[in-house]
Amino acid sequence: MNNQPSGLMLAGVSKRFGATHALIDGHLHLRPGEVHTLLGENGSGKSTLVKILGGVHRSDAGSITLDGVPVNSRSPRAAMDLGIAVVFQEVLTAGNQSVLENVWLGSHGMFRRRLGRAGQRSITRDVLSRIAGEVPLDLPAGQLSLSERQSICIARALVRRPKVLILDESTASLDVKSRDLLFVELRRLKAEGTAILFISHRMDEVEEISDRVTVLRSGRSVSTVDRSDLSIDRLITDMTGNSGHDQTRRLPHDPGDIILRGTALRLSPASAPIDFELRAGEVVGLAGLEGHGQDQFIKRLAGVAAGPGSVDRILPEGDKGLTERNGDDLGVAYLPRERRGESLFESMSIRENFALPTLAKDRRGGLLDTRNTARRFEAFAQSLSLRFGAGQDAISTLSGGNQQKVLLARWLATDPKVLLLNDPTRGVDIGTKREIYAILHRLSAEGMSVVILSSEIDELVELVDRVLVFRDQAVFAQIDHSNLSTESIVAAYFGQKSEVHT
Amino acid sequence: MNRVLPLFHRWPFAFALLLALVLLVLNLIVSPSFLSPARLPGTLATLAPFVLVGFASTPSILAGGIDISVGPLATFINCLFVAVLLPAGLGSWHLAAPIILVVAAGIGALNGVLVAVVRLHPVVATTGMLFLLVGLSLTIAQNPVAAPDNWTEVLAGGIGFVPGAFLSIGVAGLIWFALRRTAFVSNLLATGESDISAYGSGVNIKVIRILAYTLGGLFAGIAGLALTAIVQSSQSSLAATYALLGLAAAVLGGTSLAGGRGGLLGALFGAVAIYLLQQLLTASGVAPSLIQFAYGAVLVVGVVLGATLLAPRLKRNAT
Amino acid sequence: APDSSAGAAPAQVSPAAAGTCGSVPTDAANDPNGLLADFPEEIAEGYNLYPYEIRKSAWAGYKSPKEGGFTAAIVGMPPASPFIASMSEAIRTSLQDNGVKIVGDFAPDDPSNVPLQLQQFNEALSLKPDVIIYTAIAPQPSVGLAKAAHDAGIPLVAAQIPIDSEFAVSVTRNTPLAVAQVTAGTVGALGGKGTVLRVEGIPGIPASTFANMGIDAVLKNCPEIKVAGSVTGFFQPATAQVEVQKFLATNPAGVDGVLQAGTMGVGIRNAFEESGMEVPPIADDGSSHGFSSWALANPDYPFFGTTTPSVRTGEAVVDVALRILKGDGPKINQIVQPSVIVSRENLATMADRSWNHNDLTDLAGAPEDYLPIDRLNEFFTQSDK
Amino acid sequence: MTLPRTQSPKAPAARATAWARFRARTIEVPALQILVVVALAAWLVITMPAIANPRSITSILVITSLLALAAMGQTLVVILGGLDLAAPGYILFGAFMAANVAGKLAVPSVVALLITVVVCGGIGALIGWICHRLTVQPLVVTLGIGAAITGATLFLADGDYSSAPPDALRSLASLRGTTFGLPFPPIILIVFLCGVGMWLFLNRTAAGRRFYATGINFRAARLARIRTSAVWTIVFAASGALAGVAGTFIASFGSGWSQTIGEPYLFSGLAAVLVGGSIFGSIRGSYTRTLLGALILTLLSTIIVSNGLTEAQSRIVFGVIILTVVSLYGRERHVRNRF
Ligand SMILES: Nc1ncnc2c1ncn2[C@@H]1O[C@H](COP(=O)(O)OP(=O)(O)OP(=O)(O)O)[C@@H](O)[C@H]1O
Ligand SMILES: Nc1ncnc2c1ncn2[C@@H]1O[C@H](COP(=O)(O)OP(=O)(O)OP(=O)(O)O)[C@@H](O)[C@H]1O
Ligand SMILES: [Mg+2]
Ligand SMILES: [Mg+2]
Repeated sequence: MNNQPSGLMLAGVSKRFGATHALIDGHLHLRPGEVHTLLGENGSGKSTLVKILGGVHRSDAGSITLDGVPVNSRSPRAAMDLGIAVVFQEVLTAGNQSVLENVWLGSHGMFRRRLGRAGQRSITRDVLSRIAGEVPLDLPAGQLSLSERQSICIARALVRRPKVLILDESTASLDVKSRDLLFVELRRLKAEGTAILFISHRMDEVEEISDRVTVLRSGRSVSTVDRSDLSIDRLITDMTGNSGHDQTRRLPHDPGDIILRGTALRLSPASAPIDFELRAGEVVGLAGLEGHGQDQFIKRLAGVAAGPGSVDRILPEGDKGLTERNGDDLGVAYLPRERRGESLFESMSIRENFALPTLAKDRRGGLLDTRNTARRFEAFAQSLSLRFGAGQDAISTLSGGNQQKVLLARWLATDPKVLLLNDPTRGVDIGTKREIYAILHRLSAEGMSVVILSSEIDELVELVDRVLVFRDQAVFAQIDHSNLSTESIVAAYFGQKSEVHT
Repeated sequence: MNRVLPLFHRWPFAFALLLALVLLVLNLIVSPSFLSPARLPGTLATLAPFVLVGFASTPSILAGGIDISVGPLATFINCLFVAVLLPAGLGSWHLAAPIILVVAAGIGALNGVLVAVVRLHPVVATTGMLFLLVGLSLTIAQNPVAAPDNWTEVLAGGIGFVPGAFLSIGVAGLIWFALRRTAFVSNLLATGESDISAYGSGVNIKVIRILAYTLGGLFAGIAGLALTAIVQSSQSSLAATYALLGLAAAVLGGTSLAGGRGGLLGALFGAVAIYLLQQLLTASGVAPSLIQFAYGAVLVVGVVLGATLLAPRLKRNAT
Repeated sequence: APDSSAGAAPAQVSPAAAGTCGSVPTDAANDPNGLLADFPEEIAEGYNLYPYEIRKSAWAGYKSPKEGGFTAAIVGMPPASPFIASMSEAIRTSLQDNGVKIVGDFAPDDPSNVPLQLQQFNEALSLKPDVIIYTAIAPQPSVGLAKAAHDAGIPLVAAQIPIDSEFAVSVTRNTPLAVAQVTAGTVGALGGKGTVLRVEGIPGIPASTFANMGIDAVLKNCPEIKVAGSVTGFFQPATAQVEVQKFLATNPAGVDGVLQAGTMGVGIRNAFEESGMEVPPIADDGSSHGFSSWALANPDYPFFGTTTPSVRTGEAVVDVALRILKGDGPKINQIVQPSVIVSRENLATMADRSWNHNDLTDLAGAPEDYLPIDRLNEFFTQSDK
Repeated sequence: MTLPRTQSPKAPAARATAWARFRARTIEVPALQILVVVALAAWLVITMPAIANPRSITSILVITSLLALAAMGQTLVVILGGLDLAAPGYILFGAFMAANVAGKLAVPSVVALLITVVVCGGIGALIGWICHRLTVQPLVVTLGIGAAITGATLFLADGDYSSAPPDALRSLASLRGTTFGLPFPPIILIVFLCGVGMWLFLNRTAAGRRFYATGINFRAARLARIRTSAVWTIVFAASGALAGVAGTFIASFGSGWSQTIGEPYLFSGLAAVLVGGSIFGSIRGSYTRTLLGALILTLLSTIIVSNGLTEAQSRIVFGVIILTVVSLYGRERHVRNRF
């Protein structure tokens, strides 16, 4: 026992999916009482590793031990029994079930309940209050915001008092406040000796919480770095295998004519009306804590949600009201937020997913010319440096970030004048993100206007001309380019207007 | 209305309950003797197979699947009992009841295995099973066989003042009630609504699914006994009548075909509503073709009303 | 229209010697108590092959306390076939013509919905009519109902589908005998040897079971008739056609004859014609306008069919009901009448050349051929009509 | 839109081997079904050499065509992710129109067909629209509407099941019928053309793609600016109209109808779709598959009939075939692969 290191040891772990080598010879040592971050590009195998630890997949080769005991979980249940609790990448809640049921989901036996109702309630209330504030326990989980649902998933892992806690991009769905609460809780758990494996694409988070960082590249673990040696540049180099992505903050920019106008938009009956003008070539950011109206607002701009007020596209030949259907004709494209639920057609191929709104371009004599689709797709695949097997493979074979790129391509292919992006880089690795930023910069320079809702503050600072910060279903503050900083946005999130111009 | 709607939201079966109550009143108006003690056991006995087939459809729907073979399973059990067990001298209740329930649950479990382990689409699996069961029923009881006097008559009549139907429906209800007190039903509902979530949280969804179909089979077995109680013969041709009835009862009772929402109470009220509707139309002397018409129309209106006006809308990203 | 004045007597279709192929077997009726001995020979012969036990009617000594102004409830079948539709209508009209008030008139929505019919029967009982006229979907569970009706003091008359109970008076044709007769004629026409195809009705319903009894009884004597195959036509000419065509596709040599459970003759005939084959002899129980007129147009075709006089069936049922109420005293519980056989001899008087060869209307025959009043009198102790 | 060509894509993470490609292809193309058809046909010919004559083949093809026609609408609905349980009702109505209206009342066949299409299509459209608009599951709505149509049709027919469709209709499905002088009935050509048309529609038109997309992910389809309400309305209308037309053909073929004429076609139609390998709400659903499924079932039941198996045994064989065939290629993904 003595010569066995404590904590979770992975040695030579590999996993293949058909022809895809998702994980090759993976090494990792997760010590008790540390926050160990796993970093890597989209599709580099992070979730695969997590799923192997979590009992979802079985590794093809290699060994895993927890405190010297081999881990060979055949199901999430088995992993759980070993003291490994995983918060998977998807937000996994059952919408009709109450918050309480959701938190304890899977903790019970097939028939036997592990704990009395009262005990469950008090523990749940306790845990949730530490990571999410007040959440009503008897409400159906489906009525909560995404961030709250993610908190439920995290609480589900915490109530099991795991030896090893794994968070796969859990912060991607959390709002800033909950994330900060989570970090406090993680530090506490760490002090109690819990081993924490943390995954995020957000460098600020990685810097803030990690004790050590392991980088995965194309399924291989390429390096493990201590906190003291941590540098973003080094990590990026490790992740991508080449250096040279330089950060470019957007320069101030002369906007063109007004091309989209929202008039007296009300996001809830009681809230203040919002007037909004978008100019050609402008990049506008939308920010706010989860559920404060920014999501509703971008949907109103896209015409996919209805409500009081009107959205008009300003065209040389006159104004046109935007509806759910006429977006393509008016050159307005909207990339929804929830990838699986709102964007993907999972059994369709990558190409078909890409081409869906632009099929008219491939029509020859009433029939589709699939070769033309393929040609158009190849062009986008190149410029977005998409990683994929073949265009006719199912889109579900792509990693989340690559799926996101296909979807971006889908909407760019409609030649939009106004591009509305609802959190487009959530779960996208930093290299890809930069590529996407570069594309958006270029396009806006060509005159395309972009409205981007982002839960990532750094992204806004880097990318946009001005930011609208939402609070209580209204625009609380508008921060222009010169005042744009992480601090100013966060301050506005929490209702402080000190250095904010309205 | 503002006070009423939330009630409907809270209890998915409320609409079927209301419909059943209205129909009950109408029935009493048309045929005042409808609930008289003399008729009650007979009425309940013909109601019981409806309710039980509705029960039998419910667990699989809650588990996110569907079982369209419960009606044929009930008729198969009827044929098995009358054409095989009774002639073989296995007809006494302490022999027949366990055999029948085990066979029925076993067939249900087979459905469950096909869905959960072989991973067939539930419609495919249970359609295949439907063909099998109809074929088996015809094989063991090609022609109707009259049953000699046997214990199932109790289910059609009664014990003392207790109508026999309370027994058959009651047993099924009790099983469910007992399960509700365990973690099983929570696990079942979560699996039905989002199997990914349940699986990722450590629920053994395979076993849950198999158990759900097993439970459906068990209820269908009880339905087969209740059916035998009234027809007292083997009736292989009844499969068609019951094939989709249970589904209609369950859905009318507010059980969502998307899984994870509903329960036996809904199937009970749904079945009662359908039964009372037939009874009402019959008692008011409507042409048989119009009985079918009205049954269809009420089903549609009920489901549409139940699913729209009254069901809660889950708000995504609620403010 | 058919000339109904002639051909009242059933045609002699079974010239073959008893016990040989092509003869109608003369199995004794199921009459353990010798009740049929009191009846004239020709009536007793009509019970040949009839499966249900002949019992003394439980209503033999019954007389309604009322003198007139009777009420009746009808529990019938849905009008899924022309026969049922027209018989039900005849029952209704006849009741009204005799001043009987119909207090309840029920039928389930589907011809297989047994539970609903049972439910409806209970509803009918609760109306306390003076008599219930009942066409059962499933005769077995009806045995209990008949008892319940008797306990309630309500006579039950079973129309068309007999009930095996002394508490009900069944008025029906002898289906096994009818099918045996046409089957015998058909295999006789084959000379007692050859291959035949069997077309079943709806497996599991009484009509099918009875038909099989009749066919089996005849084939027992036919060692040289080979059953080449069997398909299920569900009593529907359309379905029968599809199934027979499938059979013929794999048996291009065809068969020498077809034995069917009833009413599917036109479909079977069409299957042969469509397959480009000569139409073999088809036992046509429950014949139709279409088949009989086609047979008329093909004089060389050996035709054996039966008529089903729906209107008269309905009238006879009502007649029996009224006699019971008036205290005439039915002697036995099964009032059975052999069907009228249609063959070459009487075909011309029954069928009409002008009918469409695909017309599925039942060949009704002459009303007086079926349970005429003087014959009905024999079944009652007091028949002073 | 022009985008800069950045560096060439990094080495594809998923370079599928030839074998994986091949497997994917065999799942995409209904290869197994074709194999089963060939095997069954071979078996028939070997055990019953006499069957290899034009008339028998025509007969099998006509029966297949009727089944395929009845299952055509169901295929569309299955691709959309639902089930149309109203099919028996539509078929009954179509048969009623053929026999009682075109046959007995001597309404011209074209008019009768047109009425069938309008009535069944209209009812279907209503179902589609309601289910879409009010987001209710079509399963029970179609079940109810099916019962209502059946009831209404029987009410209209008033117990008259004795008429036969007119010769004009009967010649379309009659084995003795000819098509442009060729010795097979028009229905075979009609169903074949339907097959070609459906293939073109599903695989080679934008509308077909949008239709698939709606079935696969309804919410995403809306956000991709597909008029999902129109898709639903049209698909259910087509399902109704096609089943109605199938009903007229079925009655014409069998020269008559009855109350239960549609019922066998509900489950065997569904069986044809499933055995063909169409999957609910997936790109893997097509009419070609249904045609193959119908052919498999017809060949199978021909074998059953010719071997003298009973109705009971044929049901059992059907059940076993559905279960085995679908478990060979139609299995759902494991949860772990849907994460
Ligand atoms: N079930 C599966 N079947 C086939 N391929 C899979 C499966 N799961 C993952 N893959 C593939 O394995 C590779 C690694 O995927 P994984 O989800 O581990 O990436 P990741 O590092 O989590 O990426 P992201 O940051 O986008 O979440 C990808 O190429 C992905 O397409
Ligand atoms: N607004 C929302 N409402 C409900 N569920 C949502 C919403 N947004 C996201 N989800 C759910 O949360 C899941 C996680 O979404 P997310 O976009 O973070 O994907 P991801 O798995 O992190 O992507 P990647 O694999 O690229 O890292 C989604 O698949 C979706 O099911
Ligand atoms: Mg991942
Ligand atoms: Mg991600």
